[in-house]
Amino acid sequence: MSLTAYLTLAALVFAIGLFGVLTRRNAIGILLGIELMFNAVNINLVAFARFHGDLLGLVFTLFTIAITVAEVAVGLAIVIVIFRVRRTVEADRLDLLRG
Amino acid sequence: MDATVWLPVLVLGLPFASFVLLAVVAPLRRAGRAAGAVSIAAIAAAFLGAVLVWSVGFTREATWTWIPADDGPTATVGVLVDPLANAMLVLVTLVSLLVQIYSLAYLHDERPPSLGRYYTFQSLFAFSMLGLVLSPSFIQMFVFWELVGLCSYLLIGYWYARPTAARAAVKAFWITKLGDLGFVIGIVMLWAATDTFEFRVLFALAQEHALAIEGLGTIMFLIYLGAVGKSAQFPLHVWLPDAMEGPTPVSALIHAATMVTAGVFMVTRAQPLFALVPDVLALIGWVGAFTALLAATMACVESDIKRVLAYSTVSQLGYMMAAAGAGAPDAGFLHLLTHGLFKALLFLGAGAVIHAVGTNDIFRMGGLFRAMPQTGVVFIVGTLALAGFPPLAGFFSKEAILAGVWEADMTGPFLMLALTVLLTAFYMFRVVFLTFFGRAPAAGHPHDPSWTMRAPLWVLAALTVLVGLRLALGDVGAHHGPGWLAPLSVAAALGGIALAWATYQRGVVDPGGLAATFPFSVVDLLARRRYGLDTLYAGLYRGFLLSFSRLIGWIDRYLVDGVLNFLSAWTLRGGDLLRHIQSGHAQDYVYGVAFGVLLLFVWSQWWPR
Amino acid sequence: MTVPVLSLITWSPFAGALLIMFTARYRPLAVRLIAVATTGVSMVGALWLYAVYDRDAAGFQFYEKVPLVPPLGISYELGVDGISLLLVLLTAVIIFAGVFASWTVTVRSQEFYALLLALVTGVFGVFVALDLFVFFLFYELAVLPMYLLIGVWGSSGEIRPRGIFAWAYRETGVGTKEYAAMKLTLYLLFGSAFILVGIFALYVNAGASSFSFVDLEGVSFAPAVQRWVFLAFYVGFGVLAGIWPLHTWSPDGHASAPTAVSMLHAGVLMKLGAYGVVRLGMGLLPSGAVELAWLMGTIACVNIVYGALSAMAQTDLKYVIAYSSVSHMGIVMLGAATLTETGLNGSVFQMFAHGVMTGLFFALVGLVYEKAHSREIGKMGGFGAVMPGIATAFTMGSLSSLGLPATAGFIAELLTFLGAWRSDHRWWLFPAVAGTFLTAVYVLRVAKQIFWGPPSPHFQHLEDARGPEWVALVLLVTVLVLFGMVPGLAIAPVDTATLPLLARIVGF
Amino acid sequence: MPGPDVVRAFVLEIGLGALLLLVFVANLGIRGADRRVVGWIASWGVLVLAFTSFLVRPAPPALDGMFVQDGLAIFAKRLFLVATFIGLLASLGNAQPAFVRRAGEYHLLILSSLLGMFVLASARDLILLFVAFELMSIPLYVLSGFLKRQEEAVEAALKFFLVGSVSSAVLAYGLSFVYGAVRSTNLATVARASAATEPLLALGLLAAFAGFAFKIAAFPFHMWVPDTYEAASTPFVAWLSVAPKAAGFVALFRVYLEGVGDRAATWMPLVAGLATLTIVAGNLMALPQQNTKRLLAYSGIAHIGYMLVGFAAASASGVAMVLFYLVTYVFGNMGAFLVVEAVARSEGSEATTAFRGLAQRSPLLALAMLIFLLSLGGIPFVAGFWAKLYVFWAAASAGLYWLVLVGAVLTVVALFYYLVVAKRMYIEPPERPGRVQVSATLALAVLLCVGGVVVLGVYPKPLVMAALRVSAPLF
Repeated sequence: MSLTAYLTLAALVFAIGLFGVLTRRNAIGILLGIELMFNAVNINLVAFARFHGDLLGLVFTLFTIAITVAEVAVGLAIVIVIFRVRRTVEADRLDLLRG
Repeated sequence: MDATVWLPVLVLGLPFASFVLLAVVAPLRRAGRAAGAVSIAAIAAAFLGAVLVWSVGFTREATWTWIPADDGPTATVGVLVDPLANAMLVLVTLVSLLVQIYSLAYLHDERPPSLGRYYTFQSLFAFSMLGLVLSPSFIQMFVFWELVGLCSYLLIGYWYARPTAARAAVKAFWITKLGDLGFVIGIVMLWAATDTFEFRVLFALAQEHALAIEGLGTIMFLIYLGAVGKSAQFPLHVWLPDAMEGPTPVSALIHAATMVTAGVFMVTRAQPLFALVPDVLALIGWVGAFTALLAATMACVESDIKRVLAYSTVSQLGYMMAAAGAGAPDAGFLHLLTHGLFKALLFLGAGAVIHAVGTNDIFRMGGLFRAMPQTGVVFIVGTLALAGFPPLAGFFSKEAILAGVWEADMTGPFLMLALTVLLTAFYMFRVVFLTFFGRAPAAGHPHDPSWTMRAPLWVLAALTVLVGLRLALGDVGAHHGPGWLAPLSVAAALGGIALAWATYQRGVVDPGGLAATFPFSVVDLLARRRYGLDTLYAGLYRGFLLSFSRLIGWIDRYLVDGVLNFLSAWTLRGGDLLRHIQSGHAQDYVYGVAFGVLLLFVWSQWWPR
Repeated sequence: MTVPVLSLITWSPFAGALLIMFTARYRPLAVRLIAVATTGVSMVGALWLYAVYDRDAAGFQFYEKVPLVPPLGISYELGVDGISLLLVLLTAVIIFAGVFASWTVTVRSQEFYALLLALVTGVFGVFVALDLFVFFLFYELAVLPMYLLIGVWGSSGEIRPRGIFAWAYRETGVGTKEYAAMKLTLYLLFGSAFILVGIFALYVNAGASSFSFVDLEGVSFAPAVQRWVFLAFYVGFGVLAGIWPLHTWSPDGHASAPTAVSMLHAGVLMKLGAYGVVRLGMGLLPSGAVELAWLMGTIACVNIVYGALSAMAQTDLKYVIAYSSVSHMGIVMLGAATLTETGLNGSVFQMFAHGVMTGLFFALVGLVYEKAHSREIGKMGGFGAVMPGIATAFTMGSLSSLGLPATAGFIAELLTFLGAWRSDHRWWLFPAVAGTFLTAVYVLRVAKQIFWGPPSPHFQHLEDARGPEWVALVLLVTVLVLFGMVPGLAIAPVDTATLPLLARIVGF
Repeated sequence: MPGPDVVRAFVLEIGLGALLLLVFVANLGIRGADRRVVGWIASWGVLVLAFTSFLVRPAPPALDGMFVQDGLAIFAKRLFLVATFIGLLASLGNAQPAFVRRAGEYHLLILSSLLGMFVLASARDLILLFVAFELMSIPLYVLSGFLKRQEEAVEAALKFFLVGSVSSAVLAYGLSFVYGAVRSTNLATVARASAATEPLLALGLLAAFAGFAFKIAAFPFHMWVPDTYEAASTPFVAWLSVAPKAAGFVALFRVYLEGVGDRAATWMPLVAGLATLTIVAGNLMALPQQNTKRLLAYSGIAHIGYMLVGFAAASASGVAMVLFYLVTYVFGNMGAFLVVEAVARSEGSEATTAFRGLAQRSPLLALAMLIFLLSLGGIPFVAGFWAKLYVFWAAASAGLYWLVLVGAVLTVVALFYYLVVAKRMYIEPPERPGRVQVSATLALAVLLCVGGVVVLGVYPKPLVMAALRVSAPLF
């Protein structure tokens, strides 16, 4: 498979992730979408590393994975707190602040 | 400075010093009669100076820089003394002096501060009028021209608490200002073409035929417009009758003897320039004659003694202008001088009458001759002079004008002026008969005024006679028309007197019936409505100027400013609309990011490289 | 070392403001005395300057220069030529009178005087600054305090929204002092945005080495630059000078402002706009000036006639005076647009004359308002009998306003007329002259209505001006008449500045 | 073994790490519910670091050129430290229970975010850059939801988090392309390769730009800003509104000027366009705001637009002017937020109406607020004027006259809403009497801001020169 195929795959995953973020009403679903977007980045990096034949991309990937974990952990924590306070995790019911 | 310069400057400076003193030292002004004394002393000294200048009779010009500029001054001020100015100097200081003395008694009921104000203005007027007379340049003449206008405004509005006086004052100012617009445009154009305002230079250019400026006719016409306003020529004469709201001595001085003649003086002074534009001269003549006739008809139907005199002033100014237009400015100027004497006399006499009976209405007077014989005598002397009765002063000057106009082949104006002679005699004797003879006065115990008022009357009466005799003996009047002229004019005057006698003294002719017969009925109707001119001006003022200004005011507030407020309101509203994109939904914010990324991509592709 | 007299004049009021803020808390009399003293210093300085200014030498005198930001070419550079000399004198006179005219401000007078004095420093600074950058700083300083001065101490009028934009009026709150303050401030800052862009364009185009006026004068900019930058300056300064149709801040602002602020603003700040056009616009961009003179002059004519007609339509005394400023500023701009010696002299003279005249007017209106608590012309009447002093001064102002000889207004108008007929657009003369007639109509009408006629039943217990207020009136009237009778006082120095300016513009 | 050079390069980071440890330990060691002493430790520590930062000199690049302690980095770190100090100082007096009990968390999070900024300012490697970026960002999400019992606060945290992580993903996605295009993550290498017109590189840089745009909150990536600012605790917001933005700009300079500066001509119009949009939208949306913090949030967005104007100039002076702008913005904007905090603590309201008659109640506080507002509005004699001016000057030098004009005209719109606050304080009468009580530390913080604004307003020269010095090597 060519590099382009991997990049296309990554782009698709990224797009699906973004679509999820934009359309899911449940906050957890949105978090999943974000996870997908970061995974697209990982696919990209790994593909580039493979085709360039160096380790740098893999190193980058490791960092990205770690960071994704941190992000999502924080995200989940926030969702939990929200649930405690608001008794809901529906994204479009969280509109106290606007204008 | 030698005496030929400082003497006229002194004549000019004395009233000015008096004015400054009275204006600045408030206690002196508020003292009233003391202020009057200061003013009278100053004008008396100026009168002596003027007589001295006149008797020596030299010609001298001196100028100083007024508005400097890089290459020579833009404007100068100075004094120009020549026979023309000398005669005016004497007239102005004399009448001023007499009027100021007369006013002491006439206005003795005024509160002292008001009287002080009166004399302050009188001093200012004397200064301004003398400055005008001594002007060596158009610009100085214009400066003082406006200043005398100011004095006129202030003195008409002397009793400012009266609405009519307040209205008359601004009316006078506005109407004369209208003429002055022409004046100022004219001299600006003249300056732009010749780089000077000075008569000396301009006359020299005119003499060398070097004044071939494009549009000189227009320029001179515009300058003449100033005289139209100031000397109450048709159609700007409407302010003068209203100006009678001022105290009578003011009417005598400013609105009869001196200020209103400034226009005539100016045209006379600038004769070498006007002579270059015959069309304008002809216009001046026609307008002058027409004014004379028009005003005379209005005088015939007026019942207010001062307004009759005011119309007569307008009429006589028409004579003077007609003379100037006919190329006989010296005749006009002579009439200016004589008219200054006898019209002041008439006004002061009328003042004495009004003072005595407390009304202006001639139909509410009558039989006053017995009560106030001295006033009656001098008034009749003045009336005869005005009617052009030999050997009084008015006869000779009027005759000279008629001769001049006849010689200039201006038949139309001549006929109008001749008819005016008859009308003049008629309306003046109408006043005399109604006031001094006939029925007894309605109320009060009129009597001759105190000597401070009587003395000026007698002085003026004496001068009217003396000048007349001097003219009869000497050969001053340059214009002697055809032989039939003098008899004609005397006959016309007599006819007028007879008509007045028959109508108002004897009652042979019914004035109402006369006015109802055909040719007179039209004139009567129009004249009583003042030919609609006052209405026209009022209509223009209210209907056009004020409405238009309201329109502009509306446009400014609601359109020009409206657009601004529209923009700012929309900016505010736009912010309010725009903040709705901040919906509060987290996913919409992510849409924002997505949209932003998209925007960056599109932009980077489409941006013109 | 010589005394930096320009700095002294400029900063003295500022020092006064600081003193007032820090020492004179809650002591109203001390506040006023400090204000009098510090503006008095400026006044004496300005008079001294006027006396010793060398009328035979052209160029900038009393020069001071201290580098501020050398790499950018910014320095504290001051100097006066004939034009600024006269305007410095004007500012000194107006503020000195203004301090007395607002003697009776009771609410928060400490802050009032402090802001007023700070503002005056800005005005002085603009007139003496030769560095464009410093010029701009002073300009802003002169504009900003106005917001609070109007907002806190101003007075609201009544305007009922009508017309197709009525909703916009309701939305912006037209008529209130807050509205006026905001409008004035934002409008002027809007103008200053153009000025700033213009200054930068010049700076960059001249090689980005100096903001000094003297240096920039030596650069001849490309015609396109000249055109656009001149336009920017014209619009930017024109807002302040009240050019049509950017003038609408002026009536609202001046009508709402407290007395001294109206005096200063209409009397001096509007001149500042005109000064900017003449000094920066015409001085630095001669070919731009020649190219756009038609626009300047034509709009000036609109100003004259339109302003006068608008003034005639007003029923609020302060609005009349405010619109008269719009009209008279037209004369200033017209004189400048003629590009002739007489016209320019007339323009500068009118800046001075109108400054004094309108200062006088606003002082009087303030006094009348203070005594009668009304600005409605229709309700007043017969005040002349109870306040003869005010009536007299008002009449003097009116007369100068309508260009009566022997007042300063006449000289200015005459010179402008002369210039107009010599310019390339002769027809300008006619609207300009017509303006004097319209002015005569509305000022005398107002004077008649207020001071003449029978006493109005609406008012009792009116009285004439008192103590300190007299100082303002007498001072201003005296200056008005003095300069009207002896115009050489002003024209001699002004001529030394206008001639070189014209030499650059027209090249003779 | 790390040599002395490495230590020199890392001295501030090491110091900050030590401080983090100290705070952590102290937090563990405290018995009882009141842990506010941690705040004092953190504040003093930051103050010491701030002083140290002024002694630090540039060092040669460390870690194979991944980490650089150059003038720009030091400049930025000083700015971060000063801002952090002011922010910490202001929150010291905060007696809300959450702050009292959880002071340790609060300060640890702030300090770790600060560490992220430090590294970000020095990072010359894409991986390091990304890691630092996240290290900076993640604590901010937590901090904005710090008041976890408040509905608004947690909601704001979620919004901030969502927008932030999506942006991070976009940034990472972009960086992956950059890596793919030039086979290296080192910026120096990227710079060398940037001359080639590689579509992947262009794509990557564009996507990465979006990530940074989120951080600096340019329109339309700004939408988290008003909600977060409104809901989070004010001293934190004050800090949030300046420090991370400054870090974002420094990162932008690193990547887009130091890195791919040769391609500046291609993205300059983009930035100019974004700047215009941001200025217009920020100012317009600020107009109808009734909540002072929201108003300042939108005005802050507009300010970012002005800074982008300087960035769009893509010149050394442009960068210097942005740096200068940032410093004035630190003082002006933080100051304004802190006054809001002071008033809100006393009045219990963050609405602009809470400011009514402040000038008569607490004249000095009102004057301070006025000074900040004027500075934000770009009025002479206070720092903000020079900031705007220099930015405009840089843009004008780059020929962007239209941008200058748009910016200058919209300043007028901005002044409208600043003056509305001024009107509340000075023109309207107070609703109730009495002074507004301000805690000593908060007052000190406000005073520092006033000092900064005024000193820079009167004498901006040294800072301008310094900014010019540090920005010159970027080109």
